[in-house]
Amino acid sequence: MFIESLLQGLMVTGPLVIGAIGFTLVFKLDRVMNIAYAEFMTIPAYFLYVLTTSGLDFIPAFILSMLAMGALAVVLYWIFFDGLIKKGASIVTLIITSVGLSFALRYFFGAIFTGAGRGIPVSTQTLFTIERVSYTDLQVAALVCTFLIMFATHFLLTRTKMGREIRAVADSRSLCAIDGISAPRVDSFVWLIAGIFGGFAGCLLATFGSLNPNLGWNTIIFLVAIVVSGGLGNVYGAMVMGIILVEVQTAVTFFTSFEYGNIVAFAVLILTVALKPKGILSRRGKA
Amino acid sequence: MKILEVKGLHAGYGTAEVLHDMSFDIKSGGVTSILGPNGAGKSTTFKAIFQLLNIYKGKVYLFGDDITGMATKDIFNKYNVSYVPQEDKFYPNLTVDENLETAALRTKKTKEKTKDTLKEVYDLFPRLLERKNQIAHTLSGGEKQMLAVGRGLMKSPDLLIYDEPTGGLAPVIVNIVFDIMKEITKKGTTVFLAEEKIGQSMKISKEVLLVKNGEIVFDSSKSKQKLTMKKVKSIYM
Amino acid sequence: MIDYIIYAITIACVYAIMGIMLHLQFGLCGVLNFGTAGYFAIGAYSVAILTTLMGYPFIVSVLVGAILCAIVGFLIGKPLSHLSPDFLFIVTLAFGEIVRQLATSEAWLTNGVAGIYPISNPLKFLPFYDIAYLFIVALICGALIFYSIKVRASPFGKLLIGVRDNPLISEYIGKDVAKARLTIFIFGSMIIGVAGSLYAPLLGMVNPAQFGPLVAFVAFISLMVGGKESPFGSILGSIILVFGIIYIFDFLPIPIIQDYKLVFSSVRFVVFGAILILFLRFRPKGLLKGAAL
Amino acid sequence: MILMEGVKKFFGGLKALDIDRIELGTHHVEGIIGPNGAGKSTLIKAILNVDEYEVNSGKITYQGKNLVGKKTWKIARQGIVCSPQAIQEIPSLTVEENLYLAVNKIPEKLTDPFLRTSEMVKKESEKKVEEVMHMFSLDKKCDCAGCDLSTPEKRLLNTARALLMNPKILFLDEPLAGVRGKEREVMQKFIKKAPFPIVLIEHSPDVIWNTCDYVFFMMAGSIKIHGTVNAVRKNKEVIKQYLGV
Repeated sequence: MFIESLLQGLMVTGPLVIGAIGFTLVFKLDRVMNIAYAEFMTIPAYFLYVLTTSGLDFIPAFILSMLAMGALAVVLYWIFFDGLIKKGASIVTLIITSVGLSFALRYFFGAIFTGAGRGIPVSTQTLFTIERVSYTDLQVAALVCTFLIMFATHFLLTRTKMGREIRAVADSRSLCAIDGISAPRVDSFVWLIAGIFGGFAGCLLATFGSLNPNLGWNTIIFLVAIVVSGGLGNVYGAMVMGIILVEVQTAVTFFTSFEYGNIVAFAVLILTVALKPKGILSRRGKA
Repeated sequence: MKILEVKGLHAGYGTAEVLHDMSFDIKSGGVTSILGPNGAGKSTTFKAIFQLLNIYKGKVYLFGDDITGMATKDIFNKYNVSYVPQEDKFYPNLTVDENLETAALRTKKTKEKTKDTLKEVYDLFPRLLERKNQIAHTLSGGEKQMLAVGRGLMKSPDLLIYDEPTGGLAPVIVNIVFDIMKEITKKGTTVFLAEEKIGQSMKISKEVLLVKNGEIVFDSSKSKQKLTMKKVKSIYM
Repeated sequence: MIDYIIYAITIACVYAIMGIMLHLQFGLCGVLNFGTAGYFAIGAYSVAILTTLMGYPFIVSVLVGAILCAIVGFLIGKPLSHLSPDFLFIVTLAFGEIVRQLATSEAWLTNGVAGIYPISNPLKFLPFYDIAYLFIVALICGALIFYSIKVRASPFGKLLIGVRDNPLISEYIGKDVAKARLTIFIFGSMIIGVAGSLYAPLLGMVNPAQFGPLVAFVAFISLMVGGKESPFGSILGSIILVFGIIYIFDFLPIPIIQDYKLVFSSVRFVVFGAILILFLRFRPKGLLKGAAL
Repeated sequence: MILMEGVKKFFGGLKALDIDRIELGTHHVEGIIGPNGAGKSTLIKAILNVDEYEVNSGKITYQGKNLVGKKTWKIARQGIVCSPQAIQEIPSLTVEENLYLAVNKIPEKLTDPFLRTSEMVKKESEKKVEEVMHMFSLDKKCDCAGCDLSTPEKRLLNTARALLMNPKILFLDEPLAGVRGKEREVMQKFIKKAPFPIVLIEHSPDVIWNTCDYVFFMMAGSIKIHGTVNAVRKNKEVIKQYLGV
């Protein structure tokens, strides 16, 4: 029963790991701790809601929502962050800007979709049942996609020209100018990916649970705990810690109640920051 | 032909002027060295050429074009020039292979030609080939310098500007690096380097500039006297 | 009507106390504390639990709340006092959320979502108790304003500015940066806890929903708009926000949209967010620059 | 004064410092020279135990008292003062406030604002601060915010502030970089006249040969050669390394 719960936990909250990767990519590139990333998960979920309730099939609606969020993320970057970063704004200014953006976006959607939580209309079928825990086709698909996206990210970063440029820009913007790499293009691309990843996480979380304007905000602390304990800016750390924390949360929820999951995340966060600010998996002397 | 010309350049960081009225030019072919001890203003000169800091007065011409005020990125995209800075010589979290390929990313060369250049670089530094897939910041000091040289060569540039190619290297490797610099010029690349090792650099250089406190104190192309070590000592010691 | 105005001014004073602490913490010392809602909740729940449920005198529960907040402030601040402000931000933000979730989940202590009520005014035995209560709150608020003006003019204030602007050089000239940060963080946490304790009897009840992220957000934006480096900044900021924006949205009749009040209660925060971003971009020090003190 | 024995410092796998045994502060002005990346600034930061510069092994003592593992601000309060290489002013305080901040020992206590005002503190040390301001010709700028100073003025402020700390030994990391003309003279005059030992990192050979009494030559993290200025100046090894013959 417990093992089955762990598996199901990975299916239901696993997509959050993809969100953590998106958050990490942005931090890696621009050193922005983007709190508005919470809304990068909520907004596409509303896109999905609007598209599915107006009759579109789930899968095309899902893909459209993700892409729309990607495009929106790029626009938001250019309007709100690019100027500040170029001006050499401090970390604090960037963070507070992202908080302002987060609240503005959240209440904007709160104003349009007033009222209680909504459900995403989707029909699922139970694929198989083990020990009274049943698994739907959507859950299995989500898990498969989560791992596929993780591999795709690895492939993107290590095997493609764009991935190399992303890592190059993250390492040294001045050297990129010398090599003639266009940093704005890389910036746009990374925010696009971050938006799409946020969309993936947000849409699935809304589908498995319910949709309300606080969807993203309620998960952002868990997300930040993953990202910080994985070593800020370390994509693989985020992947590993993401899976570990998702499982820990599932286990804690299994034995106690749901609220304690977040409390465990907070404990991990504060312990990481206090003891190993470079991330739990970091080794000494390695960046 | 004048490849690079600097006229009456005043430049510095913020409001602190570091270079005072610098003028010199680099002619095509051979090695030109800008020499002087640490802190004389060599790196600052290079940064000023590539518009990486504040220029208060003066002009920079590259291949005859005025590039004063041009964006750094555009200079490198437009002209076949390589620059190896003193800090940030390579990307610390990319592998050796990736570092080299990134250096040739924006050239007009074909893929095959880039591959040939890559092979040439590996022939020059077999150690780099051994460590092809190693992350750059884990290399040893000498290997890092080899990687930086390699990156400078990847574009097969007409002009290679190199800030301290031998900094932090063991004496044996220093000689090899200087030999390589000479070797490069045989293929038609003009090399302009900054060095602290005045004596050794003089031996491989066609022309020599000496800087002290942000001013050029000796220019071999304009001076009738020959530069001797004695004179260098009288200037700096 | 008079009752309502007194009530509103008292609440404004409570928020002003929080604002002054943020001014000291963030405006002067650069300590970015986004967990104000958490301390606020601890203070308020102390009063609710100790006074309403257990029957201790009000003043005792205020003190207990303050001490609790100081301890929590120490536990959070200690490991963070040498790290960059983004870590402190993240941890305090998470802390604020966690307190709210604990208030929900630990129903044996806090009565969960339903909350604890009634919390009666400790001065109820007096004839004009609400005015007397306002007087006390305003007195505390005034004392803190006085203190923060004193701080700004004292060497200690210069020390805090030094820590904010350039922690490394402050160490080089023999100042204990970590201790300065921790001191101001604990002090701020404690007083924000007191503000929470004073807040509870005004509302007459506490429940987790009152201590959402909006508490910290609104406090922060009044600070940024009013001027983070001036002790009067957050007060000016909250006046502008409360009377300039909330009032307009609540009383502006736009009959075209049904439920416009519901919609506009959200829209107001969209405007708040936009104001915050615009101020950070174009007037990062806020309206009162605070240099003249 | 400051004795370093067997000090080693690594960054990742790279050796940044490797010092057998040296004593600093035994002469009036001591210079540290060496090529880029030799570890000159690292040496000072290691003595002051700045954040990531804590040494991996070895002993550092000041008049017999251990310094390893002590907090930077505690070391500074003992009179081991450094004027760092990067220009470091507190931008939103005026020149005067910048200086008073250094001269006063302000306890990090909340009660402090009640006990003392800036005016009271000013009286205590007015003479000293004005003297120093005059010496560095900063008196005209005394109400100017730190961020509005020019780079050379900031360097002067940097050094003035260090002087006000009552140093027993003063480390100056490139105090003359970008400083010319009158300001340069002021600074050089100060270095020559200071009543305490100064350790100077400087690139310009003229300054080293003219102001220092004793010179340490560093390479690759260790002190290769040290001796009186004339001995080092004529040392063949130094000439070889310095000019790369």
